[in-house]
Amino acid sequence: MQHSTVYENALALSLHGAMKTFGPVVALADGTIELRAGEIMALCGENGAGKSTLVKILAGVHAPDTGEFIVAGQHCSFKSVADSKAMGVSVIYQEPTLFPDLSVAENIFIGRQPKNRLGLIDHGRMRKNAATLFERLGVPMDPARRAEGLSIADQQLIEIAKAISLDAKILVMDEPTAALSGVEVDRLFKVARSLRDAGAAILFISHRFNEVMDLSNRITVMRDGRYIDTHLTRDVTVERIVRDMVGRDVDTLFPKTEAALGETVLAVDKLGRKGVFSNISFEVRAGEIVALAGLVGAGRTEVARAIFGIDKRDAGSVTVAGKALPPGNPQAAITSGIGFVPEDRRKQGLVMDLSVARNTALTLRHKFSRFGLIDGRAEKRTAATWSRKLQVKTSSMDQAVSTLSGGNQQKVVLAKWLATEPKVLIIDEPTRGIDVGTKSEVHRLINELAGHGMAILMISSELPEVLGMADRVLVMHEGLITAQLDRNEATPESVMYAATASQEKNS
Amino acid sequence: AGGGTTEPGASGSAGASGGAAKTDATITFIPKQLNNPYTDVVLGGGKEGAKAAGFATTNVVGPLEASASSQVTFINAETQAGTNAIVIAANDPDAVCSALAEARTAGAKIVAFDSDTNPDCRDVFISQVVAKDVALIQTKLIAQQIGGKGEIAILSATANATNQNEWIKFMEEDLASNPEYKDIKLVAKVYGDDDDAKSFQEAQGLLQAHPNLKGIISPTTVGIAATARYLSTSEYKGKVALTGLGLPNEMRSFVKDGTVTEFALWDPAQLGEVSAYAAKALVDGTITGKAGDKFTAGALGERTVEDGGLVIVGPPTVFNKENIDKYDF
Amino acid sequence: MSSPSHGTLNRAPASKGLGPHTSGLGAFLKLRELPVTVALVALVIITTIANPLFLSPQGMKDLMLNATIMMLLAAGQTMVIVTRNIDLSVGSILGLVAFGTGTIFSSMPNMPIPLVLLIGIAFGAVLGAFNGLLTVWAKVPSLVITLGTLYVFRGLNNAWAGPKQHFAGDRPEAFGNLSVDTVLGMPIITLLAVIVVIILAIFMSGARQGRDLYAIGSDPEAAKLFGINVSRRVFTAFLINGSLAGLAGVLYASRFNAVGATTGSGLELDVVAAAVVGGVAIFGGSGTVIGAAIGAILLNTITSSLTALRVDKFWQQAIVGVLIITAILIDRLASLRHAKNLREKEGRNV
Amino acid sequence: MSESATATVDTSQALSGTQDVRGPRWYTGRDAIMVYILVVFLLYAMITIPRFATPVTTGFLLLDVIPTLLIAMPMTLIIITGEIDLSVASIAGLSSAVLGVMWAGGANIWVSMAIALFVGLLAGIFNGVLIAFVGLPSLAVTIGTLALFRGLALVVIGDNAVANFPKEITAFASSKIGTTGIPVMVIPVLVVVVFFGLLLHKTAFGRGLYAMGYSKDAAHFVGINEGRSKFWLYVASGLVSASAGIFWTLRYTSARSDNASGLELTVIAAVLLGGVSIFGGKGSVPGVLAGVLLIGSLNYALRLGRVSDVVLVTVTGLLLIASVIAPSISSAISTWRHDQKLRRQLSDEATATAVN
Ligand SMILES: Nc1ncnc2c1ncn2[C@@H]1O[C@H](COP(=O)(O)OP(=O)(O)OP(=O)(O)O)[C@@H](O)[C@H]1O
Ligand SMILES: Nc1ncnc2c1ncn2[C@@H]1O[C@H](COP(=O)(O)OP(=O)(O)OP(=O)(O)O)[C@@H](O)[C@H]1O
Ligand SMILES: [Mg+2]
Ligand SMILES: [Mg+2]
Repeated sequence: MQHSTVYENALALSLHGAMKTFGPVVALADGTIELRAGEIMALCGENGAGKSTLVKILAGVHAPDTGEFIVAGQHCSFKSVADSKAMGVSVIYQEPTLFPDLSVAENIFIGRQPKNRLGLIDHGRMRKNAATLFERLGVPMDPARRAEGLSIADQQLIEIAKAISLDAKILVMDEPTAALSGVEVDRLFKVARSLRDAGAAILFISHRFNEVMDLSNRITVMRDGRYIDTHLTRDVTVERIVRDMVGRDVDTLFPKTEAALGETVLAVDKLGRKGVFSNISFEVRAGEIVALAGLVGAGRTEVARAIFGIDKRDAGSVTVAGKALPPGNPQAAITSGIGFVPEDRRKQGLVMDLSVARNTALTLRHKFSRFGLIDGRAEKRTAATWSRKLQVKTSSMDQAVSTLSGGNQQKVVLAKWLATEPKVLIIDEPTRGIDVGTKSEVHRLINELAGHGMAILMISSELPEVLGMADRVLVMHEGLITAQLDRNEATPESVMYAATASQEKNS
Repeated sequence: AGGGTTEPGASGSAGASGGAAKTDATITFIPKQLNNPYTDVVLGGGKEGAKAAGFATTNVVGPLEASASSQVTFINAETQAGTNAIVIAANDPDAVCSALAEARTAGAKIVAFDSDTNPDCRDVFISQVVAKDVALIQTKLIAQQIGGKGEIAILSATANATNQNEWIKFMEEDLASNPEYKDIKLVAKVYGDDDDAKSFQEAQGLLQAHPNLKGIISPTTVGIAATARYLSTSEYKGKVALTGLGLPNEMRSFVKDGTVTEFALWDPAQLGEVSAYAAKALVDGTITGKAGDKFTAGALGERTVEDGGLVIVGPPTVFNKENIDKYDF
Repeated sequence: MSSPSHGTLNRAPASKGLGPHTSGLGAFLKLRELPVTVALVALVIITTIANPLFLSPQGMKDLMLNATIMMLLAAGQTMVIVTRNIDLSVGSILGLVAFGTGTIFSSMPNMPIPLVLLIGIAFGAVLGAFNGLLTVWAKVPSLVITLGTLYVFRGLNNAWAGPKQHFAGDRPEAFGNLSVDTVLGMPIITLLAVIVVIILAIFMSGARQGRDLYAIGSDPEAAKLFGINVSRRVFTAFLINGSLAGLAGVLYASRFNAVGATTGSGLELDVVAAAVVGGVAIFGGSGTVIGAAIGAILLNTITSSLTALRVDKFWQQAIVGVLIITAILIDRLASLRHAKNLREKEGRNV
Repeated sequence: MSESATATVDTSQALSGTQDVRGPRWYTGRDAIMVYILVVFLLYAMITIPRFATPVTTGFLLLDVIPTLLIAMPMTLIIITGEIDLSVASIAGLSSAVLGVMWAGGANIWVSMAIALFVGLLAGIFNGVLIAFVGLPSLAVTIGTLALFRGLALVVIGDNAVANFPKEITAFASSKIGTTGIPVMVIPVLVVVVFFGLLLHKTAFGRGLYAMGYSKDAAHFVGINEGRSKFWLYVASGLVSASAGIFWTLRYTSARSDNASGLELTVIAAVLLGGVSIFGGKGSVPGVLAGVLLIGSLNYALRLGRVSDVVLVTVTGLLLIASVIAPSISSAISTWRHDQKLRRQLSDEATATAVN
């Protein structure tokens, strides 16, 4: 990190006092950021601090109500995405934005596809260019494949390829690593550093402090929609940043408490789905937290989906509290006591346009029925109770969840499953895109639930989370369980070894 | 309200005081469908007739599409408006019946014209011509045009049109019984729904399915015009004969270019006119609609109600190259 | 990047055999237009065997003429559907333009035909622009807007035309001959339509703006974030669709006898059906203009061939219904199989 | 850098008056607005159109809207799940044809009606299987079955019309309750409306429909069996459409293959006018009820005023457009006003600080 002079580099972009309101919601009160050429600036802040809103202002998606924009020394205003693109700003959004019907190559080059002599698109050259890009990123991907059905991680990689291919002077990445595993993160960082060294200004958002500390030159912190402070990374500690972010001190991140283990609640036996995973067997006992670890694409989510019944299973059985679960029937899974917090909250976890209350109560719609008719007041009461317990930041139970920040949305998803008081809770990436404050709260909550005798199956790509929370770690690799590690056996090395060492497969 | 139909007798009691001409009577025409050129000529005659006959107000209402049930709400509204005479060309003989019955209960006189309703539901039916005459003239024309032998087909309007079906029935009987037509074979009946494009494609389909087809009868103005258009733009022009019922204004160019030699029709305006006079006579109580009743249809002279409440307007005219320019409708 | 192999994604076996160069035959077999084309060819062959007249010069000509108007409408509709929109008002647009054409010729019989074509296209474009404007400006679903304009345009046509109809006899013979005379064995109006369809097809597959339409239909939100001018593109799609409906209206007047208040009513669902049969996904993002045009030809041909085969006419509509459903089913099965293949090929050996 | 932080305006105070975010109240919701429009229109019609304010109107008007109203109920639920059923009118036509043929063939009238209903059920099952279980897009499928069922109606009854239904029954179909002018048939129709209203708004099933309309995945994850729900909706739609077909046949005393043709667009127009979002997830039965009655009474008022159908067609279209555009316009206006207010407050405060 020999970039001590970075804050003297030319100012690539600065934004001062940007405000953005959505009706009565103030998403951003004072958006202030300063990006210099050849630096990586990290942006930290709790969920709902306004980071994504700031990004969208930089991208020209939202026009700020007030605020002063200076790009390359000139005052300007971005009225549209095209304006910001023209000024050399390239953005990777928090949620991947791909076109599922188009090929991977076209997704990267849409709007600027290479043309042939006739002025028509040269599909061959486009695919070749895309292949070159993937080579540079070190990812094997077929550029001719349709983007439909790609995992979130793959989608994120395409976004990254797209942003890189633009040769942008300013690159903004809103939580690009949320869906990536360690190896892919490393690769992304390598690319980011080389871009920086070539003189680009990079704005990087992440809730993972190790990444922030590792990659950035400077760190800007936001809280409640306002600018708080900017630090040089090498001069600052995580504790300081956390204090800036939450306005108070946060203690341990993973408050693991020991819980007495009870009966086996969830038993999975020789579960298989053709082409995806096979021979998956494990048990989760009451009060136990079992983590399913592995690299992205190892098949963890697919296992969870098959257990819950979203996907059909081709082989094996699932038993909950001694009773066999019929295949492909989520309602039966819920009835028998499984809750499932999915990894993609926007598409799977929530009904974005429905209110907080309705979302929370959706899992309980049968419970609130009396003689077939729903009791609306009881529904609202329950929703309010759980929202309070999880401290969802919302102005009313009737607010649409689409207007909440990512972290608060995740809390609503948790609330809706906890409200069913499940025996087994499957949580896929419980803290994806969640800030520290909420994160430790979510962890405390998971521990508390386990303490009350809930069996928890947690899928996580964050190694610290896995190691900190789990009583037992199952490691998956290429659709097989390659290791079962007890809490005391589980170390970063042992987990990573099982997750990557395919030659050791012997199950 | 209530029953499906009222007995014919009931209308007599509801009629106006016998004989004295009403001066504030209202009449409403409900054609099969608005915006149809043939209907327009009929209604033109109807409106003039209504004025001449002494109706105070004349209205024309009707659906934009000729479906069976679409006329009912119009009848309902007229019932509620207390219209004295409703003159209707039924899209379906039965669909309008209960609505007409209610109208009669409320005191309205019902004249069917062009296409009859169920006879229980109206006072009189004004027919263009004797149905059989219309049928016979068309079989005669086609026989002449194809030289008395070969395959022919019929392209009609909607499958349920009362008048069309009656004519077709007579044509079939005629073809079967008349020894002069023993070499003529009716190979197909198709329906163009009185829609130009549909009739056009039906005509085209006929010729393809029946390569030996010699002639087509289309007893509907829309159908004959569309068929003529197809023939005139295809290799069949002059080879396949076409006749039926058409409006001279629509058919003029096809007669002149030789696609069609002769076709028939009555004067549609007269149909409207007679209907209006009959309506007035009913409203005034001059006639009740039973056989033998007589009324004067202005300049068109006296008409007699025949069995089944039928009134005939006049004989059909045959149009050809020589006389077509004398007509403008 | 030469990081240790155990550190990479290990998805190497996945992309094996799926390199950027898919074989020509494979690509051909994956064409969405393939089933509909096969169906069309089979239909023509079977019918011709049963009734040789079907492919006589006159029969061919009729087939082409029948498909011409629907082909134009289906091609235009495809553009709109690909953007995840729909235009139900095309029948009403066609009606207005057809009546307008009749009106022009009856008052100015000497108007040059190309000018009339341009006027018709412009008229259609204006109506299409109206749809497009409402859809993008008010940001409301086009199905509702165009269901509304279906009624409004039809109402205007009724108000304008009243009982008046214009007949072929009022129009110059040369104009009517556009649908009689042939060039290269094709009636002139068909040739015109084919050229238009091909231009549109090239635009949709080879021009950036055309690809943008697919992107928009694939994910409108993403398209906006990406900086595609969604409003302008969607507006353009409606505008072009309107122009094609306008062109179809003029050609309608050339071919048929009467144009009036009800001309073209009820066409909208047939047009959508043609696009669907031709493999255009109803929720946008995929499907081609050529496919839709072939779908239109197939739907028109099936009616003709059932007639030529002397199938009881009461069965014809039912058979068309079955055909539409079969087409969607085939498309669905193909995509299911594709998805399964993908899972098994790209997935691992477990 | 910290300068800029202090220099910014504290907007949370400036905006504190509007901080309260609530969903719309029932009396300002989309369906309530439809009801107001309906009431205003009815009052206007009563005052300005002679003879409108009579029991006779009620009778004729209600008889006219019954088929639309009936079919609009399952259609509302179907559209809320994000699907559509274009085949309803064809199912009505098919059931009419079957009823006619059975009756003409000598079957007992009740048996004939039962079989006609059964055919509607089968039609619904056919749609339901293809859409819910095979997973085909409903718009495309029902365009196909629109043709198929109408075609089958033609196959069944051809170009015949059957009219000689028992007088008592056809009379009953359009009879009125005493002197109120209200058709007897309104009672079963009301039962259907209440049934679908409760189903949508007050049951777990109904909640599921809204969730499905918004996001299939999300619905799947809370255990909603999307396929089964949709299947039953299409079955219900088939049954109700067949009932509408039977009513149609008896009211007009005529069983024909083309009965009720084109009704699908009227129904959909009414449902959309009633505030149901074509994308699914939004809408209510009271709103749809108001939408259907609005189109129905508009229709009848124009008839009474002898205004041409041309106007009705145009007005229906304009209403439909207005119904979707109005909310956009009003939200655009409120955003604009909010911005203006904000600007004013900001500049006020700016001048205030400048003075200091
Ligand atoms: N379109 C919108 N309408 C209304 N409110 C919005 C909208 N977009 C964002 N907000 C609100 O603005 C605030 C800031 O949201 P933003 O997404 O910028 O947070 P963030 O810092 O990115 O959080 P996270 O880390 O969870 O992604 C939140 O309170 C959110 O509810
Ligand atoms: N729709 C699909 N089509 C093809 N392959 C898929 C599809 N969905 C998932 N896969 C593949 O299946 C494998 C398992 O994916 P899955 O999402 O279950 O992994 P995971 O371990 O849960 O990772 P993540 O951290 O991304 O959730 C991956 O190789 C992925 O690429
Ligand atoms: Mg964010
Ligand atoms: Mg996963």
